[in-house]
Amino acid sequence: MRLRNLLREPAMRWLRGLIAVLLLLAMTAPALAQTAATAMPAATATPATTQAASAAAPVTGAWAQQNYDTGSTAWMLASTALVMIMMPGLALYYGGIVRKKNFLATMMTSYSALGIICVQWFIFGYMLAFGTSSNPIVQKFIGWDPSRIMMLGLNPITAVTGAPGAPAGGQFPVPETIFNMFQAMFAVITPALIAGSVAERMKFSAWCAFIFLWGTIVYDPLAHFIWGNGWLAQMGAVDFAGGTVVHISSGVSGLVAAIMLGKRAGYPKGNIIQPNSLGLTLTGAGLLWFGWYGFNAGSANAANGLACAAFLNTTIATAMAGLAWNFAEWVHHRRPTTLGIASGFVAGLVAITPACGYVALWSSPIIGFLAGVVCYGGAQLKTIFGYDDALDAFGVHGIGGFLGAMLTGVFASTAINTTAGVIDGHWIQLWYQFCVAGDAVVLAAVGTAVIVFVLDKTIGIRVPEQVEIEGLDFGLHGENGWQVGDIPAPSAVLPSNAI
Amino acid sequence: MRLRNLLREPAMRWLRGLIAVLLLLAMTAPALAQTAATAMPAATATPATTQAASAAAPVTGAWAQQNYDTGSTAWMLASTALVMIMMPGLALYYGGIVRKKNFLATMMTSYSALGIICVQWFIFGYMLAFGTSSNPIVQKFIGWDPSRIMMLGLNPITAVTGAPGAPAGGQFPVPETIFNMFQAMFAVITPALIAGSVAERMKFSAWCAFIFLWGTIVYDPLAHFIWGNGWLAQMGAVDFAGGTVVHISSGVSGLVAAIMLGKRAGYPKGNIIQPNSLGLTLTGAGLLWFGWYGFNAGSANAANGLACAAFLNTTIATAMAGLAWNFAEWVHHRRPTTLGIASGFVAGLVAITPACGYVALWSSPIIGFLAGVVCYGGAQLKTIFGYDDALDAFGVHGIGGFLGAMLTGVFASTAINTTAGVIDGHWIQLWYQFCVAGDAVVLAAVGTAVIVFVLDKTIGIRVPEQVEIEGLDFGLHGENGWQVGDIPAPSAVLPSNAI
Amino acid sequence: MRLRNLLREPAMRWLRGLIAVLLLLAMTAPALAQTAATAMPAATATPATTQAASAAAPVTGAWAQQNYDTGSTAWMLASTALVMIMMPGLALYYGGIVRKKNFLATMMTSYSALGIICVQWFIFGYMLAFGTSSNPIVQKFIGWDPSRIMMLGLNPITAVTGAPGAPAGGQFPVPETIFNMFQAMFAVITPALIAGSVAERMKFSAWCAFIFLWGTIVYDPLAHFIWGNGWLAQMGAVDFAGGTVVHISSGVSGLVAAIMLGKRAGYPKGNIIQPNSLGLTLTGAGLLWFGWYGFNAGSANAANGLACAAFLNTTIATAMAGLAWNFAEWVHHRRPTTLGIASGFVAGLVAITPACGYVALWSSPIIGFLAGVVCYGGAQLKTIFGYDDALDAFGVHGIGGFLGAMLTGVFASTAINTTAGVIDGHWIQLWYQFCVAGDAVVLAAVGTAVIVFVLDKTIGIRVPEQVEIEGLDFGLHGENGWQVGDIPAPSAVLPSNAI
Amino acid sequence: MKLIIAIIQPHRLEAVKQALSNVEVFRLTVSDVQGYGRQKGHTEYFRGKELQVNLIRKVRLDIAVNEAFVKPTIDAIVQSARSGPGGKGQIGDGKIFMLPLENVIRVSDGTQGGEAI
Amino acid sequence: MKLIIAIIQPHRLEAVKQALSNVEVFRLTVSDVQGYGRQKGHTEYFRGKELQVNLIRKVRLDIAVNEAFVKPTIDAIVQSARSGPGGKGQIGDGKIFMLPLENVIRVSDGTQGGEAI
Amino acid sequence: MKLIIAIIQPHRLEAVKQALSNVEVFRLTVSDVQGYGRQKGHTEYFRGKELQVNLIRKVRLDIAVNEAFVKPTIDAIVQSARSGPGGKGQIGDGKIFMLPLENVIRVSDGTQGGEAI
Ligand SMILES: Nc1ncnc2c1ncn2[C@@H]1O[C@H](COP(=O)(O)OP(=O)(O)O)[C@@H](O)[C@H]1O
Ligand SMILES: Nc1ncnc2c1ncn2[C@@H]1O[C@H](COP(=O)(O)OP(=O)(O)O)[C@@H](O)[C@H]1O
Ligand SMILES: Nc1ncnc2c1ncn2[C@@H]1O[C@H](COP(=O)(O)OP(=O)(O)O)[C@@H](O)[C@H]1O
Repeated sequence: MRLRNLLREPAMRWLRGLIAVLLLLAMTAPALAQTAATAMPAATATPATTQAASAAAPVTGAWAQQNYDTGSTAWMLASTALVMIMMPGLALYYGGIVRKKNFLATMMTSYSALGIICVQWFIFGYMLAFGTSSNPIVQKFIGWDPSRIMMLGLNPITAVTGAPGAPAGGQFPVPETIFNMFQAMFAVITPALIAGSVAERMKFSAWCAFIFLWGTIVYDPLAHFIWGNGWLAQMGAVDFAGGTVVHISSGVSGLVAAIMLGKRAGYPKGNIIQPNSLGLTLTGAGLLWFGWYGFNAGSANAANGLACAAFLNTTIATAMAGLAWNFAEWVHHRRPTTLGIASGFVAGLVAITPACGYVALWSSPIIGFLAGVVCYGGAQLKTIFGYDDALDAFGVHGIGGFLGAMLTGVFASTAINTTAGVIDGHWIQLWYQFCVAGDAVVLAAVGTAVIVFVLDKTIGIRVPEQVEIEGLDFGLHGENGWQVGDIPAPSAVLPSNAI
Repeated sequence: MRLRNLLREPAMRWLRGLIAVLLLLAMTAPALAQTAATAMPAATATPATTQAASAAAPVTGAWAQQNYDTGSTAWMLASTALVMIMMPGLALYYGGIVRKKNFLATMMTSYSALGIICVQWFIFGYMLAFGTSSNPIVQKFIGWDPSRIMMLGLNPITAVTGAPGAPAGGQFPVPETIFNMFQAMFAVITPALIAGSVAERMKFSAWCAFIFLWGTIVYDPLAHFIWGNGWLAQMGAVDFAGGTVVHISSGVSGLVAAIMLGKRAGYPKGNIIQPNSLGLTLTGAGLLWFGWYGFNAGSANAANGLACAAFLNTTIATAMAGLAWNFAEWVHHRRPTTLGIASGFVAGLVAITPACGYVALWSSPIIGFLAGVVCYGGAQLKTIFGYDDALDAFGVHGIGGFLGAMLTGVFASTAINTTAGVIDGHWIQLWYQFCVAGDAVVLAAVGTAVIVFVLDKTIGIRVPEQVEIEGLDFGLHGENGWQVGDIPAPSAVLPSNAI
Repeated sequence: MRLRNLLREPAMRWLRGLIAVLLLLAMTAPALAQTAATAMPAATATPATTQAASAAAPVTGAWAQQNYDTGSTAWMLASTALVMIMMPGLALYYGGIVRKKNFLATMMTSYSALGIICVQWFIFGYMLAFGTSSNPIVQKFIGWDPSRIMMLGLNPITAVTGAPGAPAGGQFPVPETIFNMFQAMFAVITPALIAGSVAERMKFSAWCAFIFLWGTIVYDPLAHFIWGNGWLAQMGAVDFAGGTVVHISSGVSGLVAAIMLGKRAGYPKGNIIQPNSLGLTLTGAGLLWFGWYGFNAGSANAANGLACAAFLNTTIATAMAGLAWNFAEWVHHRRPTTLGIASGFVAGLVAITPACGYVALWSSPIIGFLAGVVCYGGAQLKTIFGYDDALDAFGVHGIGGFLGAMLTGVFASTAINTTAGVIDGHWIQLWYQFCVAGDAVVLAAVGTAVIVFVLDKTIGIRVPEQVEIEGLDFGLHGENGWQVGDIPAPSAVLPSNAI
Repeated sequence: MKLIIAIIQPHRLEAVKQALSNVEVFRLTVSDVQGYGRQKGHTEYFRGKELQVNLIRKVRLDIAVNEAFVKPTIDAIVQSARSGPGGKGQIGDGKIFMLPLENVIRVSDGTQGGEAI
Repeated sequence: MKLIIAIIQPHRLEAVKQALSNVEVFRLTVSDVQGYGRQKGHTEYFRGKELQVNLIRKVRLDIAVNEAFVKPTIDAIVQSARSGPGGKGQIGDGKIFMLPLENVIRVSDGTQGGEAI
Repeated sequence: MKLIIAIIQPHRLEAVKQALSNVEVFRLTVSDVQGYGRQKGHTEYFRGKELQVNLIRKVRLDIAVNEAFVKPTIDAIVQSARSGPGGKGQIGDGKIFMLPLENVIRVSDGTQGGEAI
């Protein structure tokens, strides 16, 4: 088709915009970079823990400076890779639960988030969330720092970041580039989780536009409030690895989007919920757990005792939550399912996320047990209220995230970190936690409603009925996830030179 | 169903017990924690390698203490995550080999082990294996240290652990919490391996009870004997990463359990051994190899030269064992199979496990070659003796582990570690190795026989015949791993706004 | 069959040779090791960054020496594991694209490369690539250093390696054993990539022989030229993580091999290109991206700022390339496919590979965008020229690698590393880059042509037509990747003691 | 007795089953088939290359009925299997074949003939 | 000549094949089908929600036989396909349909009729 | 009208479809089946153990044709389905069954009989 016509298509607006911004930035980049670098040479560079360098070859200039801790840098590099593998993990986890005809399209929600949000984050998302505004009022609500647009003003060798909000982390700075990437992966997975609520019926173009806008309007400010030293952080609320920023926000947004999209054709009757491959779902859950170690223990931003404590809390709560979900199933219908243990693991991971770097070690199995049982209940809500939260993004992430945020206020202990909770007699912490959770609920709900409304009125959010019936794999992507036929038919003994 | 009736069900006994213990501990936890923490404030804290801390923000109190090495801590964090991914890997590896109808149930054996053993380990398993008993006689056989029950008496910031038995490791302590988690994953995978012998016919409730008891009665003491400074360690026997503790014990237990369970219906006739998805098995083997780097190189407990040497030995032995298995197949029936190379890789990993931190680098391909050929032979034994070791847990892990333990005594070199073997003229090491291997055989065989016998007489160990015929996926979990039908039928060109 | 007859089979020649070499080496190893160790006791040992060791237990002798940085060692251990997981990833990526009947055989190309090349590398490949020849003329072209044959002359505790060609890396040496293993994985994946061009028709014996010879004749010298301080490095050409050594060489070799092998039966007509499981392909692409962090950021050989910058460049270029490929599809045929985003990600990873440790951060989305669009075009070339590059190894790796090598010359910046490119006004760098890329093209093309020609005349390179029709899974390996039938038929409610 | 074989669109299966039970036909056998007929196949994409998929997924129903049920069964299928807007029917909606059936035997008790259907 | 179509339980396939070879019927074609009949479906679970699966997996056998073999074939199937305790037969064990077959042609040599079966 | 059922080798499907369209038979239904006949199964391997796979994959074609097309259809299949060297045909190449067909109904417009085929 003619390129000119194509560029007039409404569905391509976002891509056109993205490319325009990108090219513009690319062209002005060298100039801008120089200015920025001059203007703020050591913006975030905090020299620390310099080891005596007696290297074989003498190195000079910037290269000789080592103002970061190599051990913590090693862990943050590994952690960021671990969080990245959560996207393929999520794709398998979600992809295995939907029907065969929507397998690829569901996986695609995670992969497209990787593409779109990484680029958004690099261009301006990181700045919005973690930039330091010179104006303290602005800083309460959003980050604004031109040197962090496309990282133009960042010296990749000397700029370092200590752990925000982690007391022991400040000792071990890491290069800011890896901190940026670590946080980028958080920004990616959060909207990708929403796909669980809107699965099997959302248009791909609408999905792409949605996550781009949602990341900008909902995620970046929310991350700033708590982790970018915004108003919630200043108040005293804590969220170690994203119970509110990631899970409440995605779960609640999923619920709102699911209601606005409407139910899938045939819901709740029919065999609409027959998973196409639970083996892949289990594998996805395994990859999620694996990657979540980067997510949670990496949130210490250092290879320190806090990271190790977070690791332990994550493991025990997750294991316990899997057992608890299976236990709830046993009580309910006498079949501990494999989807159940996988869902329980995810529920446990969600609930321990805000808590893992704050709560006493002995409380992790309790948090896990509650997460498993409560989220099992959460997954039943849709039957009662009649919305179609297809893969239970709200039931597990929304509810589990809320539970975790509150339990952080209960079990936070100064034996682990600097924040005290109810068990240390610090009751006000519960109120702070309620604020942070409530704030995430409100911001996510309103932001999502606005975005979905706008998209619905412009490019449309739901696939045509024909596509829904025939499957999104073919309808959206012109492909099929599962093939029929074509299995080979070996028929005879082969000649000996065949191999 | 009525909750009261449910709680009377025999199958639920273990869950009830678990919950009771847990709640009890949770309630007494804060009090206990305080006592323990007071009583033994610096139980394992050995201040070491303190780096000069010149962090931006002054940190005080416990947080200013850094008595661990961040580089080694980074590697132990990563290693523990790597060992965790072995469970999803094992699930795919085993799951791909069984028949379609038992796919999920087989995967579930690994996932349930993750849930159950992590919790068992946290509550008392770690204490039994690695606690230091005040009584030196008791210490020879079991760990006993109330401060390590649910980690109640552990200061997560200051308690550190050097590498047990690794000479160079002592330089680089890591927080004890991550050491605990690293060892937890070993405790998980060992019983999960046994599933390979009892696949396609064991009841799920019996499986859950079995691994809980087996972990407590067999694994924890065995780990204590060798790694917890018990009697075998005191004698001089070595096992770097678990050839005896993990592989001999699981392989032999698998053999005993398989014989006690009886053969699968139709064995050895019929197409009972037609793997449902070797592609997943290959992927599982790949994940196992990947995770095994954490298992083996992580067993140095530090990011040191020993870890790197163990990494190299692991790689070369594994690669060679895959080739050797394919070679054996070629000689035997002229078809180098994909299951063969995967099995060979696993055999190589098993055999190099006890050896990797002790043997000379040049010996690793020899160990690998022997592992591949011998374990191929091991997999044929069941045809000769007529037991049904469904997925060859004994043939590969039992025999490969024994081979590796003995070859460690042959190739151990003081160029790598402090233990000398036959190539260094230290013949007695072979005897030590035989002791440790033999001890594992006896303890595993007796322990397993007792547990299986008791379970058989109480809740029963084998699924009803109907379930075995119709498949464990549905029979045990009410699910199906593979779906028929439901592939979409795209029929026409779509409207342009469909995407 | 009789062993004697078997050993006369032509197809077994390579295995016989391998075993012979291995046994020979094994027998002479202890003697050789001693000589080598005496002759060059500290060949590569450069003491650096020794931390004050105040370990609990005093350690003496070699064990007390710590001449490496634990943080960087931790990252290199993790990186090497990450590169290893690329092989299972590649197996899924390629395996999912072929037809059902060739699924396992295609996966097997990656797994067999792991087996064969790891062993080749350990025996002499590492020496050829990274050994330092005493003769400076020889050193320009090949490594030669008997102490590195089977690592016989290497002290695993004290030998360390700084980062070759990475200015900041020299500060942080790591044990040479892990450097060896890191590079081993590069040597494995490069020939494995070639499988994409020759898929669905090459004999397995020919494949095994091919990669063994190709690794020795093409890969090892090429790696030496650039990374082993050979003539290209001396000239000033740079290749951070293998754009030329890995991707141009494998892509071009794939093209040559594909042409020499001929087209698959039925190509280009028929449904020869119907992927059997794009879900697995997506998962493979995810694992590739994940592992590529080890590949690229690990190429800094240290956990330093350069590694972090390479990590960032890798992420952004990859994400952008996935979007760009989808964008090209949208323009071309209005369907952004899932295979498209996966292919785009791989194209971005390929193009950023040589660049990631040299180019300015802001240039990464530009490199990514060009990679996505150009490689999409590259995949169309085969339709125009009529060769059968089955899975586009040339279209993506050959073309993407070339693009990346040239763009490195454009965007290299002294803000990141010591090499300046066109944006810094250093135009000659483009010429250096063209030399290195051109050299890889020539060496790969000639080397591959010679090897394939010889193999064709001896053992034959193509499977019999019957095997091609009935599928390589059964024809080569006696297995089937996909099963028909055997899905369970649960029929009734089960007795309550069934679980 | 007749054996009625119907080839229909997969997504009409539920509707057809419903319609059949309305005329009291409760037993049938379903299988997955691929069709090739007047209806054109569809185009999938592989890295920019078009891939013609001309075998289209259909569902096949085998229904053994006594004479009295033949017409109701066929009518029920014809009406419920149509997929066009307003139930008008369109290309690809399928075919029904009617074959003579000489005998039916129920396995469980050995009953033969019409009452075994 | 007749074409005998039998719908049986998947797990009885081996037994039926055995019984057929006892009466010297060595050729048949097997396919996977899903059945819908007197037998109730089963319940699967999805996060606590019940999921009624009412199409049950069956195996279909197509066997072309000469007249003399019709009765032995049917008898063999009826006896070996029963799954109940003591071979009594139970709901879901299946059906056998007998159709007239007008001709058979062997592809490999073009032989027609009874001897080609 | 006749219903022609042909069981052929999977890899001959394309050739048979081509041959059928040469004799102007454009409509058919394809399904995956497994065969059991004169042809021996094959051996797969599982860790050194031989695994006899005796059900061999085949493709089944169902073609409804008017009388005039019966012979051309059968001839086309017989010739194109042979797989041996030089098209000689070999064991396993398959069978063709011809059944009487009493009626055909097209779903989309309800047309009956010969013209609906
Ligand atoms: N003569 C025939 N023989 C066998 N199957 C047929 C025949 N005609 C149609 N079919 C089957 O019915 C399906 C629908 O056929 P199609 O030609 O699309 O329908 P229609 O002609 O009724 O619009 C085809 O895909 C094919 O499976
Ligand atoms: N009239 C029929 N037409 C087509 N298939 C039938 C018919 N009756 C039974 N079947 C097939 O036979 C299978 C067994 O039927 P079912 O009603 O459970 O057996 P029975 O009535 O012999 O106990 C069904 O699942 C269905 O596939
Ligand atoms: N009498 C029969 N009834 C049903 N199917 C048959 C019969 N004879 C052959 N077949 C089918 O045809 C296929 C080819 O049969 P085979 O005996 O190998 O062929 P041939 O005898 O023509 O060489 C078999 O696999 C089977 O599916």
